[in-house]
Amino acid sequence: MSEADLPLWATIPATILLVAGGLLALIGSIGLLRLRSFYDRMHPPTMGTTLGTGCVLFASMIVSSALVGRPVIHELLITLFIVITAPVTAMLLMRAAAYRQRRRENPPA
Amino acid sequence: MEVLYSLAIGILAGSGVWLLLRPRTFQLLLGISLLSYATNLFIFGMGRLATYKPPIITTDNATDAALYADPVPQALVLTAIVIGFATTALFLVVLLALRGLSGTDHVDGREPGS
Amino acid sequence: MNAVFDYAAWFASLCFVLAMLCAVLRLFIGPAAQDRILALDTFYINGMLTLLMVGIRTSSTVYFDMALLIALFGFVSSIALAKFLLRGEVIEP
Amino acid sequence: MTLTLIVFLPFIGSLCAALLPARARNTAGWLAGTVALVCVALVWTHYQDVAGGGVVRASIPWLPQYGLELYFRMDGFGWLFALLVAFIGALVVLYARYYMSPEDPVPRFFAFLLAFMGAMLGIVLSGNLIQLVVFWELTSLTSFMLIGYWYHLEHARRGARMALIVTVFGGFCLLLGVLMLGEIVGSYDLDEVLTAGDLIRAHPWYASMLVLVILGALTKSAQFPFHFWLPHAMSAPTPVSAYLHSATMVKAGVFLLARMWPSLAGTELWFWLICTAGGLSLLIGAFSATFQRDTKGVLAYSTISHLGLITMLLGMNSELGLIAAIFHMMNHATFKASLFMAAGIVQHETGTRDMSRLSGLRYAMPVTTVVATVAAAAMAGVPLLNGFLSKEMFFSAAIVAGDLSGMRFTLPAVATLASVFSVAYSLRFIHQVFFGPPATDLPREPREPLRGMLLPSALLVLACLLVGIFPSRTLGPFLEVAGLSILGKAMPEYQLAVWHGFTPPLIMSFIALAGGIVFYRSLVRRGQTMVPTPLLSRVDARRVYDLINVGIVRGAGGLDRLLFSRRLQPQLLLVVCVALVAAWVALQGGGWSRGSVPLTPVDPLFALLWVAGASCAIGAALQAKFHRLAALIMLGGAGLVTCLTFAWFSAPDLALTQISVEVVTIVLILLGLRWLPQRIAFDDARRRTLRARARRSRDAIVAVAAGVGVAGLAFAALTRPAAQGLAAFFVENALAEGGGRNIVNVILVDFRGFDTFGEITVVSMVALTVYAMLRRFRPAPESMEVPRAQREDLARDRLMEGVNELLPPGYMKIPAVLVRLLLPMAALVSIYFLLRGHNAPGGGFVGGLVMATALITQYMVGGTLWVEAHIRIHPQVLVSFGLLAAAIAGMSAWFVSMQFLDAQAVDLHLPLIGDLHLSSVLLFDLGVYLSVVGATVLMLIALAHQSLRSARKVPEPAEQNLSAAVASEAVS
Amino acid sequence: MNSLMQHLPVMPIILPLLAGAAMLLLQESQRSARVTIALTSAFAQLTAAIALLYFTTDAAPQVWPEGIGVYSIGGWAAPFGIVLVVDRLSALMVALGTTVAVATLVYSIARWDRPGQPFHSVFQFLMMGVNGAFLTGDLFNLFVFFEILLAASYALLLRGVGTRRVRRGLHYIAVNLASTFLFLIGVALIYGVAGTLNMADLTGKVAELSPADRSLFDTGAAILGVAFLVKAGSWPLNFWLPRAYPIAIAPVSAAFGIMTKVGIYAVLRVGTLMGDDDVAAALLGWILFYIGMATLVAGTIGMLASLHLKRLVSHSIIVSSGLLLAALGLGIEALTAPVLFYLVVSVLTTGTFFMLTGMTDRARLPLFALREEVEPPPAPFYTAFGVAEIDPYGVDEEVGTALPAAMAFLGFIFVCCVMLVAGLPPLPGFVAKFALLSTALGFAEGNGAIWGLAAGILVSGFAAVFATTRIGMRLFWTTVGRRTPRLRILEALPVASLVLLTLGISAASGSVMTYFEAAADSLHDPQAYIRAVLSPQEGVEPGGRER
Amino acid sequence: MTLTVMWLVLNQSLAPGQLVLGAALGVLLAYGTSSLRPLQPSLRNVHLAPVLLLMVFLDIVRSNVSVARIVLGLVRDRDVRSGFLDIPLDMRDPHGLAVLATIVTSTPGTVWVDLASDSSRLTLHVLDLKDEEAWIRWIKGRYEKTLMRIFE
Ligand code: NA
Ligand code: NA
Repeated sequence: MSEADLPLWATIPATILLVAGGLLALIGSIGLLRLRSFYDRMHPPTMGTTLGTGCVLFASMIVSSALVGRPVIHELLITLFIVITAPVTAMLLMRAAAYRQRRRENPPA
Repeated sequence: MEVLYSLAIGILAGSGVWLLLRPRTFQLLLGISLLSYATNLFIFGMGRLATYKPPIITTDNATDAALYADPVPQALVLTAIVIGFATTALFLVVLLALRGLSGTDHVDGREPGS
Repeated sequence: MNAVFDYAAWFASLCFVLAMLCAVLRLFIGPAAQDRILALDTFYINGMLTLLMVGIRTSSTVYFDMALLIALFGFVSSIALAKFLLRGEVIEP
Repeated sequence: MTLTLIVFLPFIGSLCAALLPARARNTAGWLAGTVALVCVALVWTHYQDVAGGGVVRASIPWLPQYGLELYFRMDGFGWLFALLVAFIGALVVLYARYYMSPEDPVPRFFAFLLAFMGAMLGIVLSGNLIQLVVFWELTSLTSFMLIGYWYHLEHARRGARMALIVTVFGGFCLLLGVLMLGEIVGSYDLDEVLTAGDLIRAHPWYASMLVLVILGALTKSAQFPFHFWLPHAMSAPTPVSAYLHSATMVKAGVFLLARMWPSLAGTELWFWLICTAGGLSLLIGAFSATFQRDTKGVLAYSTISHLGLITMLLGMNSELGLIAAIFHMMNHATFKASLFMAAGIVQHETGTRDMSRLSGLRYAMPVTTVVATVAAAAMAGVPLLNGFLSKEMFFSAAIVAGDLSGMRFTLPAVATLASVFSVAYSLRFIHQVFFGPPATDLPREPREPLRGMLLPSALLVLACLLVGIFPSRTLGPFLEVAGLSILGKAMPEYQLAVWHGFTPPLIMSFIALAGGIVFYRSLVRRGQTMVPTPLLSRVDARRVYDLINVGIVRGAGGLDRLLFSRRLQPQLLLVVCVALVAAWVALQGGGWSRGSVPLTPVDPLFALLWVAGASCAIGAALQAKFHRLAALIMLGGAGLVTCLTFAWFSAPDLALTQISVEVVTIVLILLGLRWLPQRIAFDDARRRTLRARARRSRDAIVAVAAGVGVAGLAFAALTRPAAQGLAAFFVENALAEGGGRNIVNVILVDFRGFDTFGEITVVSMVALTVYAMLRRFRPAPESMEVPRAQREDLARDRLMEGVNELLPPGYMKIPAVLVRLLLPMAALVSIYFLLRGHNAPGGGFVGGLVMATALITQYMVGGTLWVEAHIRIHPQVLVSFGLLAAAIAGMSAWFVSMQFLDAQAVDLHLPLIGDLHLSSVLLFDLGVYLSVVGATVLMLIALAHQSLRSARKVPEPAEQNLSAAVASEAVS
Repeated sequence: MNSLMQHLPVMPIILPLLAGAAMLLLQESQRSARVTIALTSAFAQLTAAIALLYFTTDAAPQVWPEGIGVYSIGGWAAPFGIVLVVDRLSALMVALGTTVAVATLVYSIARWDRPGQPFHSVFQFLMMGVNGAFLTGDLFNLFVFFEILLAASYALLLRGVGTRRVRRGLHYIAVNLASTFLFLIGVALIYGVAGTLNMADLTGKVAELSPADRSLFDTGAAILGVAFLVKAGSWPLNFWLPRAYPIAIAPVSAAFGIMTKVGIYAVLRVGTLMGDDDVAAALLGWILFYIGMATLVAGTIGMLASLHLKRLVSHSIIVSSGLLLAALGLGIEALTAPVLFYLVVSVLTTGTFFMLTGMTDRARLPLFALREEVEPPPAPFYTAFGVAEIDPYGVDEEVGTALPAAMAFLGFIFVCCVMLVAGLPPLPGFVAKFALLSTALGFAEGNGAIWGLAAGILVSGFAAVFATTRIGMRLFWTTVGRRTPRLRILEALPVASLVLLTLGISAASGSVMTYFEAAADSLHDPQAYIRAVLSPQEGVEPGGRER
Repeated sequence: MTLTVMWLVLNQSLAPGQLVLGAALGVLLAYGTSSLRPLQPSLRNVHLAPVLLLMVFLDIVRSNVSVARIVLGLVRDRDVRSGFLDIPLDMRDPHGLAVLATIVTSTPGTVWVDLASDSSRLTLHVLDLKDEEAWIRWIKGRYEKTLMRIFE
């Protein structure tokens, strides 16, 4: 590993961001596991998807930029893609859940 | 790590073979997929396990083979993945056609005992 | 100080892997199909994060591409599955 | 040279005859007759060459490495037989010309007849044992064709097949025997084999070889227990019976025995085997002949009997026997052929062969009656006819052989008894057909036949008489020559005279004549001339043959079902098990042992990762039957873990490919699941039976064994030091020679580009197959209608609704906005992967999958109709361009005379923009990209189009109902 | 066009690819263009194959040293790059494959290629797969070509509809997928132990292995072998074969005949290059022998049980596979030449036979005609010619029925096919079996296996006669309800040509066998092959490409 | 334009060759995919976007904390009441709505459930639905207004 030359200004925020990101994702997944109804479970994983990913990507940008010596920003693309795609999944899943619940409650004759 | 890796292959292969011997076409389809994971990992393993050594030359004169994972099995696996994908697709369509024609999802196109 | 960073990176990776395990558990528990899809989606995101962590820990850029691909296409299987649940088929006429 | 001509001329004639039109009976007849006569003449010209014990030879190399050549060899014996074959052939052609109906397509008949003649001449003139077998089999085949000539008759078909089966069986035995003989002697050359008698008889293989050769001879000569085919062969046209089944082909067996006599005879085994078979045939044939109702049946059994006589003579191990055998072969050929012709005349003129209907023909057919009576008398062994002479010789040989073998009484008794029957059936044949009151209910009015038909028969009868009266002046010299050529030394003492005193043979002859008459009279008196053969009609070799036949078919059917299961699971189980066993056997050399490389420490993260992965795999395995969606999702989980593993162990390209394939596969399977009606989990009683449980445990054991096996092999390999493989070369040359930094990609598109080439061909072809199959796809009826969800939740009224809308209505509106926004970005990413693949992870394949997936998501949000109203994709064209691009990239090397796929590069220096590196490698990768996009889109969209198709179909039943309703209204 | 000559070895692979890909661009209605391209490509391949065959003979020693041509794809020398190797055996197989392919292609143009699917493209890809499998000198590349020919075979098999076809197609695909996995695992293990994929290079690498490593290597080879055996159609891995082949259309079945031989070829090629370990070779030999005998017996039984011609021919393919494997398993080098002879003949035979079935299919009788063959004959049959039966001759008119010319032609071809399958003289089936037996008997002293093989050969031949006459008589000798098929020149021509070719082979057995002997010699002296592959090529630097 | 920038970011290069290639690809792909994107956004008041971004970021952080508290059980279960929430909307522009959807989805604690077919009503699922009015205010006041200014 070549972090030997990672400067301090990068190390401290990156460390904090990584720990935060990891915790967020983990808590999100724990939420997925713990919460009782499906609708409730929809929420926590978003923590990992947005802020958790954001933290890691930001950490990655800091570390890469520090190593390369110029700003590295292509991680932003990942953020962009996730932001664009996440709602699609969420909407369809919610609607599917709602439909299935409706069907379970009023079974067709 | 080697033990773990082998175990992983073994579990994938075992599950795959179990499904391969099942009577329902969909089970077979999944079995084929699992087996192709196992096979791909197996081929890949033949280059031995190397962490953090992707076979991509970063510095021009770093041409010592020890710096990189064996690229050959990787190339083989790539071909195998692609071919596996193609045959899975074909198998799926044949499975659907059989279901449509025979009215059952049994691999023999008829329910046992009927 | 780098050691601290390494530990942090390792810790983050551990978190993501554990998160994946949680997702797998949910995948097994279900109970409904939508739960499983949600679990798979979470699984994918955490897998992507794990990959990013590998990239950070090795300071290699090659893992970025994989993460990019998962970010771009992880959702495709999820929406396909969701659409299958919702409409009974993935691509409507 | 003429020898070769003698054999090949009939074949050439046969070919010509076959090409004649069906009506050309005269041409065909003349052709066949000419060929036969030319053969007679050609054979005759060689008399001087063989008369002094000389041998004429001609050979053409065929497969000289294996001692097989076309070696024609004519000695006295061969000459005599060749003359017989050609001469009787000529007579039969003449006879057949008149016998066959004018409507009959005779060219085919003559073609087969000539082919047979050629084959028979080939046998008698063979100087190489393998060549002999070649012609031997050819006679079987031509005989099959001739017996089945009237193939519209059921019994003709049966008879033909029976004869073929039996004689081919014998032929194969003979082949093996001859091969062994050749191996013993060291050559298939008849000259060498005939001089190696002592070596052969002393060889340990002698007994088995002898049995095989004898099997060949006995089947051909219709000897017990293979005699049954001959009576069935009587369905053949009578000229065929006269020629093949009395005069020539059936003689091939005894010819062979006589031919091999110097090298095989002279042992106890020979004596017992041949005499037993011959004696039994002699008795059974004669006895059965006495009770036949069919005229040709009588003659057929009589032939069996007479051939038995010859066989017995050959088996006696005495030179006298041999001479007598040769003599009787000739005699039998003349009188039996003439009798068959007579029987044929009778059938031709009266329309039946049934002796219970025939009677008193002497009034209508006086000449025929004379001819037939003389011939029958020869058959019965009446003095002054040739049959008498050879029978005398038989009796004396039997007495001698009986003395030598310690069967002093048995052999002569058997001979006499058979002769009694022989007299009886000859008498019966003549008496019942030609004498007695004239028959009244015959199908046709009997009259004397045309002269051309009578002539051959009469000529043969004349020969009987001449030989019978002047034996030493007619057949004597020829017999001498033939015997000499076999024995290779002076002939034994034998007397070819009508009278040589009151000897035991003469007494036996008279006993036979008198006994025969008495026996027939008693039969007539008891009205038993028209009964099934006593004793033998119950136990019949024919019946055994039929039972064996049916047994073979049925047994094979049963075994076939056992050996070739129609079910898939046993087959797959066997494949897995055989592989396991093969691996197990090979591992016995210590392969399973752990290698010397120390293990790398376990990373707990990786372990945790695989806890997830393994649970997904096992979960998928358990859920696949009833919870397909759950299993599919778990499969996706296992796939992702596999992808992460690739990434973990430094294979970014693999990880990329794996994840793209993963996504596409899931979409594909989901598209398919639409047409796979759900399985409802229910408590199936079958699942709980002991048998089902046993099956599942067996499968589980096999699965575990396979898992353990693969894992063990992986572990064994992983712990061994890596071989000094190819990696070093690739690492060194990737950048320098291949021009890329991504070694894997350089391997894929350059070092081993040929693999990639094949791989895209496979993908393209599969896509085409999928597309073609889906065009005719008929989905499961349960899945035909619009899914329930769509009916209940936002049903769409009309199919084409919304095609012109900017956004889909309802819940899909916002997702559509987002996903369509993603499309250009995804396209950009796909090109990014394509272009940089040579230096970083990526490449045409991943790029192509990305592009295809992006397109598919558009279908998902917009629907098939909407997308296709806005853009036309021609996946087949993409596939084609892709393959062609790859091929052209490969061939570009040819223009600078290098090898296929040799990379070509052009570096352009453009102002401002900088270096532009265009290489054939890029074109190749572009080919991969295009074909992958095309193939993937083709498959996915072909599947997606199914619901469009069935949605279009759905209104149909409604319309039908409507029209039905209209129709019913109209009726009421 | 000297440079085209230089690229001759790759032509049998690249030509079909180009043709197949180009045809995809054509509209469905442009049939004549498609046919033209397909035929041009096929005949060009045949020409190339014959040229290759010629270059490997002693007649053209100046072209390639020792008659072995090596073509390095991409200019990368073995063992690093993929090389195509043209030795006598591979040239022979390519020539054989293209011959059958050309014949079946012409045949299929008559009417079989009609239903619009990309028949001609796929057929070209099939040829590409077959030729590639024969030519490649690389183990993994062999896998790729196997997959190409399998994918093509799936496509061709699944043409048309019907539950039966789809069901059997599914079985076929499933079994071949299983064998694909085995293939991959075997190749991977071989690479993992020996570190190379080039077949010639393997020989040297294997010799340096420690016993434990060697055993692991052998395991890979054994697993690979099982995959080959599946392809070769050996019992008990061949249940798919008699079910899959008959459902394909006739020309496709005919073209499939070569596919099992690809498996045999692989066994032969890989086996001779790796068989330097005597113990392993002996063990392998015995296993092969017993599997071959089992296959032979099973195929013979299947043949006897067949009620349909296509199924019978399929079983005859199994028989020939069994015979070949058993003969190879004996490990007698002198047997190799006859084995090759037999292989060639059996491919031509089954090809012709399958094509014939396509032409007689429409003449087939309804099923009731079958029953008589299975049921024991009715009682009166036993007393034929006895008193109990009414005169059998009073009823039938003894005037022959003229065979229509079409039927006569088909009948003639049928008889030829029977003679070829059964090994009846004078067709080359007999020559092959004779040469096999004659050679084998030379080693029979104290070797029971030889007797087993000899019995197997003869019994299977006899069974062929037994079974084919049963079916053939029903086809050609029944007058009730028969419709005379229309003979199309495009169907008759290739069939007749193949029969003539077999006749030619029979007539020229001596010189043909000389070539096979040379092929066998070079097969058993792998050093020449290895020398040719691993020595520097013209225009190719040993370490890399010429720049 | 966006695509060109994306290309440069992807390749992490500002080399002239990449600029030209990126521009070319940008034009080509935009043109090539335009038929599948019949609806193009029209942007106004782009300067508001950074403000919006900042607001979103802060909201995301805040709601992350609150959801984390709920998941970890720091809030007593009976205090958590999740449920559906209908919000009347004035915005009609699909792109504006799409951005709103991304904001709602990216914020833990709220999920987009449904949009009435005339876009007049939005249904959300909210994890902590103590104060319905506050949520409606949050959406309408904070985001809808800004988005309408950008997109309509
Ligand atoms: Na009578
Ligand atoms: Na959210």
